[in-house]
Amino acid sequence: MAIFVDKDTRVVVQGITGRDGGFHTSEMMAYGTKVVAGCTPGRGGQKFQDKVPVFDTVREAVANEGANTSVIFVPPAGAAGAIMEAADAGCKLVVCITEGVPTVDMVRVMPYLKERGVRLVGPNCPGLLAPGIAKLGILPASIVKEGPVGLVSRSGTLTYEVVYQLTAAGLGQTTCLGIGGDPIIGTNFLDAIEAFNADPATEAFVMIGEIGGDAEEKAAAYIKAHVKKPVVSFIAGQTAPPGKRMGHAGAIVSGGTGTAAEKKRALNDAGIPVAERPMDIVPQLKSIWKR
Amino acid sequence: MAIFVDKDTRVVVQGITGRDGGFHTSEMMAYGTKVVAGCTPGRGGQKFQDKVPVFDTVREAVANEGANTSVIFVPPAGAAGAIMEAADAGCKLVVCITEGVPTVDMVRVMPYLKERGVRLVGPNCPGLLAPGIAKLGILPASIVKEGPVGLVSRSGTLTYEVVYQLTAAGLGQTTCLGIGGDPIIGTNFLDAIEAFNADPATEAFVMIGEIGGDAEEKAAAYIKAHVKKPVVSFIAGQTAPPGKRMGHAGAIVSGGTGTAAEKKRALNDAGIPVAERPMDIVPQLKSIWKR
Amino acid sequence: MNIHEYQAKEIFARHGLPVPPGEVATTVGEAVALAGKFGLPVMVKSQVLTGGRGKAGGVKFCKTIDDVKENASKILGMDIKGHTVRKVLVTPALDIASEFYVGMLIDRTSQRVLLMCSAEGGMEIEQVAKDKPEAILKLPIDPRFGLLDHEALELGLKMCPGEVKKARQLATAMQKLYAAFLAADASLAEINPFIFTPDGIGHAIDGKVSFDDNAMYRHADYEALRDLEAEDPSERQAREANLSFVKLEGNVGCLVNGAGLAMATMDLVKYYGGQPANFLDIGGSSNPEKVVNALKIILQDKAVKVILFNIFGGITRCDDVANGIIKATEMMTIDVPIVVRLTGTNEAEGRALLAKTKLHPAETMDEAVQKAIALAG
Amino acid sequence: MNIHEYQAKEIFARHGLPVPPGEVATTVGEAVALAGKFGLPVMVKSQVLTGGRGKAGGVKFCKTIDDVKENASKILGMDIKGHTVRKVLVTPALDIASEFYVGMLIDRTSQRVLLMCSAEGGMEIEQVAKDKPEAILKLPIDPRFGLLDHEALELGLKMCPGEVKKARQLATAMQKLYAAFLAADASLAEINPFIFTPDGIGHAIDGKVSFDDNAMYRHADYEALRDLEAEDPSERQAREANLSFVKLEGNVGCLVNGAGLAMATMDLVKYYGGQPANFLDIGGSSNPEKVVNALKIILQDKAVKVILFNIFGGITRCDDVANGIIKATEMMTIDVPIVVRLTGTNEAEGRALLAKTKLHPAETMDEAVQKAIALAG
Repeated sequence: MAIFVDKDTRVVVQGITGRDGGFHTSEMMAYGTKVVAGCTPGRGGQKFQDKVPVFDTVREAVANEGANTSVIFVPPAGAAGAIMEAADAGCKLVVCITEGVPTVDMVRVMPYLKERGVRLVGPNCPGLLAPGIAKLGILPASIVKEGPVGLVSRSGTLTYEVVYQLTAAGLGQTTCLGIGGDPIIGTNFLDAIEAFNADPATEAFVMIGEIGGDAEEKAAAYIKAHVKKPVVSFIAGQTAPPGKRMGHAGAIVSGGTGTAAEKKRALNDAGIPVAERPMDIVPQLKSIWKR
Repeated sequence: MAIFVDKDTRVVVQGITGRDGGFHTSEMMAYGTKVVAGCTPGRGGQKFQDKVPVFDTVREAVANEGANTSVIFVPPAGAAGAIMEAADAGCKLVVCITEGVPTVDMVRVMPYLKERGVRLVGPNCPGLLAPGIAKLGILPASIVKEGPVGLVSRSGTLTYEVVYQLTAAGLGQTTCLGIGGDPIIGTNFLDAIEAFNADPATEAFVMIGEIGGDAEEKAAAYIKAHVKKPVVSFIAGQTAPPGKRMGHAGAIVSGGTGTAAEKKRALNDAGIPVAERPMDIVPQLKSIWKR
Repeated sequence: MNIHEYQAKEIFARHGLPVPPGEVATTVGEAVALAGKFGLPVMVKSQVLTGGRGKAGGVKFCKTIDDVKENASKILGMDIKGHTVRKVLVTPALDIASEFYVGMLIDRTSQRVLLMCSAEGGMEIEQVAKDKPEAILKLPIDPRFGLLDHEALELGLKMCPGEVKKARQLATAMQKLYAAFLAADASLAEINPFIFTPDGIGHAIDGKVSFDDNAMYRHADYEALRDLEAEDPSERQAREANLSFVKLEGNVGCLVNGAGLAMATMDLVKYYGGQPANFLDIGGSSNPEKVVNALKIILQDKAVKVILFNIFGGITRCDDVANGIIKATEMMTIDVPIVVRLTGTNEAEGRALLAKTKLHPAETMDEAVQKAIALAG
Repeated sequence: MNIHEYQAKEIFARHGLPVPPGEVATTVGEAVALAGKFGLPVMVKSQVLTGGRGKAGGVKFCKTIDDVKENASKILGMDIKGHTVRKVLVTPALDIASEFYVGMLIDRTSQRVLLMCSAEGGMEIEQVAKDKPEAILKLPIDPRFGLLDHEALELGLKMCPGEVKKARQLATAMQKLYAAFLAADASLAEINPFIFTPDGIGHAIDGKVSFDDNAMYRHADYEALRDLEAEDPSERQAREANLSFVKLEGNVGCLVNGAGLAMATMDLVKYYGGQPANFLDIGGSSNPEKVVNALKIILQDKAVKVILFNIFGGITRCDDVANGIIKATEMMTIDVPIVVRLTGTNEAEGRALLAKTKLHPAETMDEAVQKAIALAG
């Protein structure tokens, strides 16, 4: 089992005819993900790799191929519109990989999704990979393995680093989820943790946070109150200077809040071990996890 | 009993310190309506007629006096804002008397009310009068009488004309409701008819329509399908030329639709008698009503 | 309030819609000069506030300057459905590869701005709605989110299947038209047709905009757009006197308080075989000046043979109203009979006042209307 | 992207906020001329991209031309928190009866634009938040309906109880600031303070605006607002090369793919007792040119004693990345040691390629960081 996806996940890729969209669609298909359609306005009627029908609109992809999930690779100027299109067409899960979406666009998108009961992952995220089930996004399939650990992270390659170490240590994953580095994202730590907590296949999980905002603090409070499963955490950006955006639009310490120190304190107060180094995550998880 | 109001209706009047607002508030109070507060920004702390406290905001009126209903007499430029303020403050019924509210403003108001579960009557309407219970708006109390007939109308004085005849014929009313003459109104014929149909005190009712739109046609279809109570109708504007606005912003025959002839046909098809003259309404109602 | 094509296009252009150049001429000479300015061929288009200009011969393609002279002189002064042509729009004639309809209006049912579009451009949309309703695509626009990119593009692709570049131009035009509609407080805004020239570029070559009269107060500039010459003089006076008035063809002048009652009164005049001369709502006031203004406007029409007051005294008391009417009739000489029906609050007192005058009192609407028709002869 | 006070006020003025006149001077002479133009007394205000200008002596009230001369010459060239003052804003000094704070930012929790306002105007809002959080009123604005009249007026009345005229001016300012925020794609917009002069008229006398970097593509005009002199030269080069880069004070130059991994790498350098020289995310590409650009920028800093690559090959294969790094290092002369850690897809192949070079390979992040620190000496 996994969170957010299952064997009935039928994917339409928005921006399938683009360079990145095409490459990652191939990767998703190679992993066995049911990519049933693509969408690029003006390319309706074509086929991607002679297999996957391309439509002008997501509505057609849903109507003709039963797509229920969208993965978005369109450029930033069209990303918010693409998310709304997918939601309006009836997709219940939308994964937006696109980096650089204007924040005000996301402010407008969020209530639109809420009214339609749509889950968004991202934007500016690697997506999710449920080993053995489906890969939605760009997480490298080569490093994952089926198993009992859940992983949620605001980062991309740092996530891969940790997944790599988990897999190397023999700890497979139920779902690896990158929620994205922007200030406004569809699925936050809390959503992911609630889902991991409810998922019977997930026995333990790892949360990889970073500076900016207070999503880690909120997650800590939730875990303290509701979660019995073992959790280990890591926070990136202890050495980041205040007021500077560290790559991710959301990774910024402003007005003295959102610091790594605050987050670590909140996590420790909630009884959640915070690894000092990425390499400590797996040993710490093993040490608190009575299998 | 009545529709939309009862003995717990506690009214705040928005624009109570204006000329019309003040006059009609006195009339409402004279009829025994529970006017518990007024609202005019900048007049907070004053009292209307040494009795009714005036507040700067509707929120304060709700918090301090338990107002649950608003009657609005503010000028057109502020009317849409006043409706939203009342809804946001927690009023569940808002009666907007103001004439001349820009239509685009009402387009914006409607979803705001829907999200908050608020009933609006009007704008550009005389409001409602439930004899013996409450008067919300400007319907003259002198012409009404308690009794079993419901009345709903898009018009003002034409409504009074019919109420007058009902009362003269000994037929009192449960509620007289003027829904307003604008193209976009909060409570339409259908809403009123559903309510009258469900109200045990209402034994029969009268619907006074006019040219423009197709609200009468929709009401006719509903009555045919759901209503067993006797109903008589009247449609004003048979002689109105096409394309001309007949006073009410909504009273216009455009593109050949919204004509009196169409409406009469729809009503007749639904088995609802349509009086040729206003004076025929009461006799026709009596003739079909087996009391 | 309706405005001319050239004015609608100015609004379109301000909102970034692709409007071809064009200017208005009131004489043949001006039209010729404009044709020279824009270069032949041009269209010469009558500017009147009614539809069906093309069928009436009021829109002409001109290949030569002689064509411009001939057509401008024919069209200027022409009568189209009772409207005299006083202005023509001169604009470059474009080569039309395909034409579309894009329009918006206030929809009572959805309580939203309704976007309508069709590949049957260039025809009156009411006609398309009658003949081929499935050819009209409709979308009620959610005011909270506006016209979204995917919504507009889906419609554009339905209108131009397989031609995404054209679909995008149509989608953009829809979004700009929506922005114009909201900014202008329109009640109707149409581009008809939106055309593509053979090079695949879109142009809004004709359009119509009506303003919401309720929103005039926030558009001080709209008064300047009003074509006073095109308006019926009595309707113009009524508007200036803040009276809700519509001119009709009969001989019974009607003064009624309330729009619904005013319509019902007209209907009753007709029911009894008479012909109403007008719709007029004098509102709830008992102000004699308002009554004087209303009477002046109605009595300009020499066809009017009788004046009919139908007043329901609600909050306003009938005796007050009677006093207002009496004062007003004393302030001017009126040589047609006046029938006054007063009902409602204090009706007895009101009628007592009227009894002392030469006004003809009536107790009911029916009595009043019948009396008026009889007096009209 | 941050802009100066005078630029923020230009945006405010365009959206109808009541901004006093003012112009920027770069010399004492210009400042004196402007004081003459606006009339004494004036304020001379340093324009630097940091807060606390007042405390640092960078904002002065000038009653006389001599005051202007003295203060302008003191302020121009002054250092405020590491920022050199190159411009002063000269603007009429207003008589302040009361002052307020009105600001907006993107709120992650409500996922809306958060309106904050306070009667504690003129102070840094972070300080008010710390000392007197109850003095800050907050409202997350529903993007679907905007900032409604009653919402703004309620806040205005809380800030100016019993003074409805002032409350309305504050409410209008909030609504205009919201319009400006959206139109400008801001991430922060503050009026601080919004003051009332003794005549009860409101003025936005100081302000701050930051733009959302993600939205720069739709504001071509913003590049002209960027103060290139105020920017660190290496950060500017990085921006122009489309690299996500932040300059730091250490000696270990870091090149990492991915922002999270880059932060974690910096943290690990610190953990092992070293000091990172920078944050740099080179992204997922194996393009040698990007690596060259990044190296050039980092190596400008003479403090840098070692280069540390930390690359996780996910979709990008490690052998490709290794080739890119090798090519890049061949394209320039680099006289500091380079440590390269490559993990992930095809890591063995990647490491085999590096083995043939003088680059220092490492298997894990920890090993790489420790090696780099040792090499930095």
